[in-house]
Amino acid sequence: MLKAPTPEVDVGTALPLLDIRNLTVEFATRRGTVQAVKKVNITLAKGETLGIVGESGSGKSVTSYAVMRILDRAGSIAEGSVLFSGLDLRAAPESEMRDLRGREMSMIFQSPRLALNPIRKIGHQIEDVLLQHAQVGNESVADKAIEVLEQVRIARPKERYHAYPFELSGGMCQRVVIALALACRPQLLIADEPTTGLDVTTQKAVMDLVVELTRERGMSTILITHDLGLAAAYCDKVVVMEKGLVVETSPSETIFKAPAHAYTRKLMRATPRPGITLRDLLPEDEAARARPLANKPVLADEAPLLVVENLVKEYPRKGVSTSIKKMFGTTPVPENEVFRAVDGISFTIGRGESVGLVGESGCGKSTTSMMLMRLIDKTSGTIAFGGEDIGAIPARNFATLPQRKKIQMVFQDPTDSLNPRFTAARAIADPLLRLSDISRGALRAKCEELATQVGLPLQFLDRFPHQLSGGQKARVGIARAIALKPDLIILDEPTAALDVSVQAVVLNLLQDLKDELGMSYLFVSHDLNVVRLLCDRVIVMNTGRIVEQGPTQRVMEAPEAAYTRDLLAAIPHPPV
Amino acid sequence: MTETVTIAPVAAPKHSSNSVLSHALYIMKDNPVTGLAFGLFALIALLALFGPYIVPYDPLASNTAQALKAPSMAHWFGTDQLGRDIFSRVIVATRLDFIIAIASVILVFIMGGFAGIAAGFFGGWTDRIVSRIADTIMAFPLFVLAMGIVAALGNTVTNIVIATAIVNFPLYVRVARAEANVRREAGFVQAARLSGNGDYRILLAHILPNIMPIMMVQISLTMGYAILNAAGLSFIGLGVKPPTPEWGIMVAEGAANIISGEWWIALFPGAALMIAVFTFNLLGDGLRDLVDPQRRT
Amino acid sequence: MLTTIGKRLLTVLPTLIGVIIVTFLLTRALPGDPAAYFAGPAASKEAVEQIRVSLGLDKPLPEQFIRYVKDLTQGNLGNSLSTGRPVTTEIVSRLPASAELTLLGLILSMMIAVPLGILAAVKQGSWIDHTCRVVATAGVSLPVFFTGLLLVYVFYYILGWSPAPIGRLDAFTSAPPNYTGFYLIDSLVTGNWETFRATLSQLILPAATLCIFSLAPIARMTRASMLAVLASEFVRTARASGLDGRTVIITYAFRNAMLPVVTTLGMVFSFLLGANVLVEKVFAWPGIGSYAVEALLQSDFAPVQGFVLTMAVLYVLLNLLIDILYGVIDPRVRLEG
Amino acid sequence: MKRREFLKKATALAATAAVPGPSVINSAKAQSRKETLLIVSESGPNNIDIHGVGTNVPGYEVSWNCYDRLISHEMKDVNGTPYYDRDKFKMELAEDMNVGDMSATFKLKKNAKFQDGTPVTAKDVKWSLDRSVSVGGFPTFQMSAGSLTKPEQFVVVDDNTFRIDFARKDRLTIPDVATIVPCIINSELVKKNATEKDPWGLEYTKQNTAGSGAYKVTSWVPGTEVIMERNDAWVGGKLPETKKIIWRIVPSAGNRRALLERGDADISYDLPNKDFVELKSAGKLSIVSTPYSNGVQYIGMNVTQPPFNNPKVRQAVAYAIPYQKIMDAVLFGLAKPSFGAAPDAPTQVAWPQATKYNTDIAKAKALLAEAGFPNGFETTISFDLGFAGVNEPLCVLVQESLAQVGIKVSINKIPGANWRTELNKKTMPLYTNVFSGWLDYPEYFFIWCYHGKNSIFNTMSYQSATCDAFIDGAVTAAANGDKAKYEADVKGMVDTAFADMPRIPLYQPYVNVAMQKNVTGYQYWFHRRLDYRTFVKG
Repeated sequence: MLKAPTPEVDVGTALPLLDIRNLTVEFATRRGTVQAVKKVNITLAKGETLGIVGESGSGKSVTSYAVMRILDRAGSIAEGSVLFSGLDLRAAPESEMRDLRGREMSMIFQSPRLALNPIRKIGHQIEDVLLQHAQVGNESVADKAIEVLEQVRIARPKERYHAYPFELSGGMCQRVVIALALACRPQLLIADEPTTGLDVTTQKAVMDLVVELTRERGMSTILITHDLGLAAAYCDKVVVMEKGLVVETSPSETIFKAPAHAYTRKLMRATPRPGITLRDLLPEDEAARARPLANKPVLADEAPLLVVENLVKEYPRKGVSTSIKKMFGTTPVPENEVFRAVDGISFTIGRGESVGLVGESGCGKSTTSMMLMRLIDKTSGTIAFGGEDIGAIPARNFATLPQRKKIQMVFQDPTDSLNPRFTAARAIADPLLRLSDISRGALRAKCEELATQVGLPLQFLDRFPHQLSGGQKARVGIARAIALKPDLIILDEPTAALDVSVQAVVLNLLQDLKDELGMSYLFVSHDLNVVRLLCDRVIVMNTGRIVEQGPTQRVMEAPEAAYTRDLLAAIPHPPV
Repeated sequence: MTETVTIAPVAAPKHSSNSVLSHALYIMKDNPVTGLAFGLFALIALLALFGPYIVPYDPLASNTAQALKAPSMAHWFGTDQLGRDIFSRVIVATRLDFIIAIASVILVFIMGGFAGIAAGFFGGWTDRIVSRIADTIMAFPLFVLAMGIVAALGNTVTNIVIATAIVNFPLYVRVARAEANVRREAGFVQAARLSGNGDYRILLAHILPNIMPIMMVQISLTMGYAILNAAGLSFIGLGVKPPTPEWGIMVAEGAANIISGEWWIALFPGAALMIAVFTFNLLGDGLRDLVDPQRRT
Repeated sequence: MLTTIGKRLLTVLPTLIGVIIVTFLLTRALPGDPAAYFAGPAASKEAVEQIRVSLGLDKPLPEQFIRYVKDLTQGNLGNSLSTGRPVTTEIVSRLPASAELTLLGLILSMMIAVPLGILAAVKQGSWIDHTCRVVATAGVSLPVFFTGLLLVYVFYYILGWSPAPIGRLDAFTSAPPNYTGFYLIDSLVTGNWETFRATLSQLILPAATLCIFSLAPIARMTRASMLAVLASEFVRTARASGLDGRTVIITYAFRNAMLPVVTTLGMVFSFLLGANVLVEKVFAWPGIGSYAVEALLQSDFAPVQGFVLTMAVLYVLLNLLIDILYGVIDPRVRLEG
Repeated sequence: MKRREFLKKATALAATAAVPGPSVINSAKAQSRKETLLIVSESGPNNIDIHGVGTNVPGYEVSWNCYDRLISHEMKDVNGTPYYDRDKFKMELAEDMNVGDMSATFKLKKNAKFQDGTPVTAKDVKWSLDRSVSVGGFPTFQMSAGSLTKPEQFVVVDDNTFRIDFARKDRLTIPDVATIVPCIINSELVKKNATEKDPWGLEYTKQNTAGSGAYKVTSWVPGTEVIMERNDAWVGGKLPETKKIIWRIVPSAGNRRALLERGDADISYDLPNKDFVELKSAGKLSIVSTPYSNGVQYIGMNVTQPPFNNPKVRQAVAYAIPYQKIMDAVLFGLAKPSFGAAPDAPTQVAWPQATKYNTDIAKAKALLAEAGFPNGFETTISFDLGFAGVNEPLCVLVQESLAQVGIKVSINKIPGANWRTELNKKTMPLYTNVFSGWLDYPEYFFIWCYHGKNSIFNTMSYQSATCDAFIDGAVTAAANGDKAKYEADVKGMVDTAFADMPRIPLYQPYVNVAMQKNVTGYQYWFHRRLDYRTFVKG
């Protein structure tokens, strides 16, 4: 969308900046050698921006590590060549590679906070790179570092020079990482999922900055992402990878209009976007087989299932002084030492209704869902569930009460939420064993029934979590949540850790289950495109308060709050 | 502890145990030292079981005519001051040392492991009290504390085991507490709560089995330390009762003879002791590799 | 900073109180009867009772404890029955000997174990890694007294490279003037090279014994935390920025890896203080550990209590030091404190 | 063989090639080294005043060398070693002793001075002896052995003349004056440092020497070292050659041996028998080994409790002891057997002497069966961990041997500190211990160990009217000089003790002292500790 014409791009005629030929990367594992990248060919011209798109395990990151020659010790380049401005990187000695890294080719990584040395001032970290590549003498290196910080639009760079990474926000850290990468004005920048884990608004700012800086310096960029939309929005050319192979290479204008490869088409369809239904996410053949979406309107006159009023959650600010005071229990904690994670919110969820709870990280949406789940205690307010104030029951005691059956949850991270030492069947059976009076004999049959319901093949029932794929784990988590036939399920970003194609299937499954079992959903998410597909109504939260709530259609198309508008504007729009 | 659910009809468990086995084999192949440790451990366990039935001499029988004989075909490790066969004594001692090691580990695991898990999981006062106790023990010079306990309670095998367990208590508390604390907010613990598990059931059925692998590492290190501790106590005269063969006491007794040239009296039990402690320590590293998810490529 | 330290010290009070109570009870539980011991070989029952009264051992335990605590608050640790001197004096004069030995052992150990651990981590899985692991583990697998005796046998008895194991100085070198009690420092300050060399040569074997014993935990910890840090994203970033190996390993990886190593130092120190007891016995070292062992075996309460209390205070102070050090290395901790 | 040679050479080479290490003494030190004696031993004094509360045996050694007594013993030669002569006295602080019927008068040497320069007077002597009978504990007890119990017995005649009045006729009185306890102390100096709570100034003398002896303590670090320097004004005898004594405590026996073998220490006291035998055969050091006078290592049985209340059981045990094995494997032949006298050998008027018992398992079994224990019984044998080097293997052998007659014994190690407590309780069923008396008279030994008045050394709680009569008879006969009656009574008490067998004598232990070849002048004393005054370093 911000793409300006780039006249210096001269594909095909001049020597490409980067020429990857027949690259094969192998990893030594306990099961023998595995090829992570198979005979990949990619070329990148000077000034060009290239997107490499693929789902997890497609080999997209490994390819870039191979280019930089920073594969870990199990990996090695088995075949092919990597030419950088005509120089064979595969044959280059390590000292020469070290010279190139940071000076001629740089890389920025996912999770910016982790990418910075936590106990070194960011100014010094930038200086390390500058000095390493002899960009500047010792006496002026600090000025240069500040200048570099300024270039990535860090306010008050002189102060920030002395800051440690933990003192900066995630977006700010990513700017520092970019500064680090661009400090020596390299010719090539490889950005590996640079915006994953950042909020949409921050994501946009970071991407815009990268594009702007690389454009003005005439740099070439490789953007590695799982998000086809992002790639298409920012890149000249897109390479799609699947299982170590390049399946398609096209200019980004064409790839959305005329995807050549079936896999690209599948990916494209699975990417949530405005103006489609859930079924449109599935590959065409599957979508055709799926039954049509039920369109059950919520009965307005029926009493709502859940009524939340003035819900507040406060946390004491962490620090030694408070904990000592708490230990002796004498003085009450002063007002200003309290942090309000949830600041007096009220909303309802009707029976059979699906409500989206949207907001950026730290807005209080997770705290809200934990309180509703009765996993943590509220500070004040009421949570009326089916007319009963379950908020008054201490969380400690709630686990063994019959009400527990009625509210269940599907967790964000399917791996983390499964006990590593329980089989899938044991995990699904756990709530049944604890909260229902099912007989031992009937247990297995019930587990199989549930597995069938969530589309988990029965042979997976006796596997442990680490033997299951992400999608399978998600299904186990869902089966566990519906085992007790609850009235309300809270879905806490249930697809955030999944690849888009898996996400498409899981979202459809959730929709089908809701229709089938007549449950209500509270869908907690940061992804407005997904919320749009699944929810009847949406609640937008910011800094612990509800800024806007209403029917999904209305909020999406005519947002009333400025914050909602910002959120919507930040979603990358592929050129469809 | 874990509720066994009778819902696994087919060959699935075999699949999983196979993968553990193959993983273990992989670790050993990858790291020859760990392979060696596993092998030695098996040898020590076998000697502890069958040692007394395979030795050539009665380990307690003196033979003053054969006293202080250097290693020979008749006495592979030589004889001690009373003419007892050192080879037989070293082999037979394996069982006692193994028992001291295992018993103290079990004891400290029950005390420290559970206290630590509870402290990490519940936090608050439980944590404060358990941590204070652990800190207090830690503030003692540990060996002196062990000495004091054995001196006060009397020098029996039981008391040596108790002393070793108490001395190791803080380490177990630390490890168990940290691990339980990390898992306290883990998704699967929350999920278990949603499934209707009470606190104690979560502690025992969900958290404990998950931190067992990491505790195993601590356990194998403690086993080595237990034997060293017993040897140290023997050196200052607080070891097991004579004439019971025990490596530490044999080393302590033989140590005085090194300078007079009868090196074998201390050397062989010393070597046995060293190999055992060495094995337990390396086993700890190996087990760590085995349970470290990062290594499960 | 000072208030932080103050608060920190406040939290260790329960620990120290616990130590005082446990030590008191433990010493009273010792089987020996000090009164009988000190009454001499041929004392009558009356004489023993008389001594018991004079030692205050006829009083009920709580009263004895109150008396002990009262003395303690006045800095009086009581008198050793076996040497007849105030425990405070004994500890003050013996502590430097033990501290000098233990610290030198610890420093020596760190000088070897830390580079070894780094090397093992950098060359993970190589023969260097395995060798480091085997060597360090072998060191901790031997009972310290055995290591000590072996070293004496080889380096003194057979080779004659090392001086006789009879304490801090050979019989014919006079001790340096007492400033710190650390002979190495005192002799350096006064420029007495001969004494310095004599002291050092006496120290080498026992310090090496302690060093061998503590190699493994430090090396193991260094390796593990180096491995974790080397696999971290910021090290990858540093590599991808083309920083040279030295900068990556020292400035980036090592400083971060030191954090957990520094915390384990406290524990290693505690272990070394225990091991020290045996080493002092082997090398006839006039330290606080051998003093405590003798006292313990003679049911001489006061020195044991004094020793344990001193060690506990030392341990607490050391941990405080480590916390401060941690703060110096890690800015995150500094801010929270 | 060749390999051995090579190794030896290599070692020698390494030793000479070694940098001038600290074990090589530079010339400046050489002179002082020549006049200094470096002694190493396992333990050191805990108090340097023998009158102190709980002074240990190493403390006696300091007292012996730093204080004088009125009289001392002459030396005689026993197997080439100077050995104190029980019956011949020499003057030390006294220049003349006149023993009357019921008193003894001493003239003090006129030039005798304490180490601070004040002259030694009869007042000091009286104060010192008053002190020894008054402070209680061991010193008072030792004095009473010679019937010296009351201060009134000690009379100042004039500044230089002193008299002891006898409480009764007792032939042990004069020998008792020559023991370590009645040492002469600088009364003025000590009184200055005495307090109301501590009228005898024990706190002061615990740390400081206040005598007129040949040496004075200049530095003492408990558990580490004692440094003593010569008192050049000493008049008690010939001025010692050695100017300085450094006594280092080296707890590890192996290290002590190494120090000796490498020539770093001059004397090691109390060497284990095994080292003694080996060092002797190596021939690099001069080594002296002397049997304890009036001392026996024994196995005691508690005669008040079954099964050891039955004399047959005790005899059975005595037949089941593996005497020769103990001699060979535990003592390496270095002890004087107290067993196995010929069956027809007459009882002697001497102590210790050998029993007629030998290892005879069949006889032991028969006796046990007679006593009603055909299948044996279970019991516990205890020993003092402080002397584990001998006691532990000894008990293991006893345990093994007793098992052959069906007596199952478990071994109980008792730390040195508790040993006396346990012994005093008199409840241990079976134990091994050493007793030795300073005064070398059979009846002296028997009063302590066998008499029915049940002193603390009668650890068996043995009570026998017959034996008591013999002992009392012998004491009286000795005092009256009735030789025939004395001899008959001594034989009688020995025979009774051997028949009843409440304690089984095993052997007379040896005192082993090893010295560098250039050190001479060792003397054996009743107290068995070293006398520095006669040592000469060549």
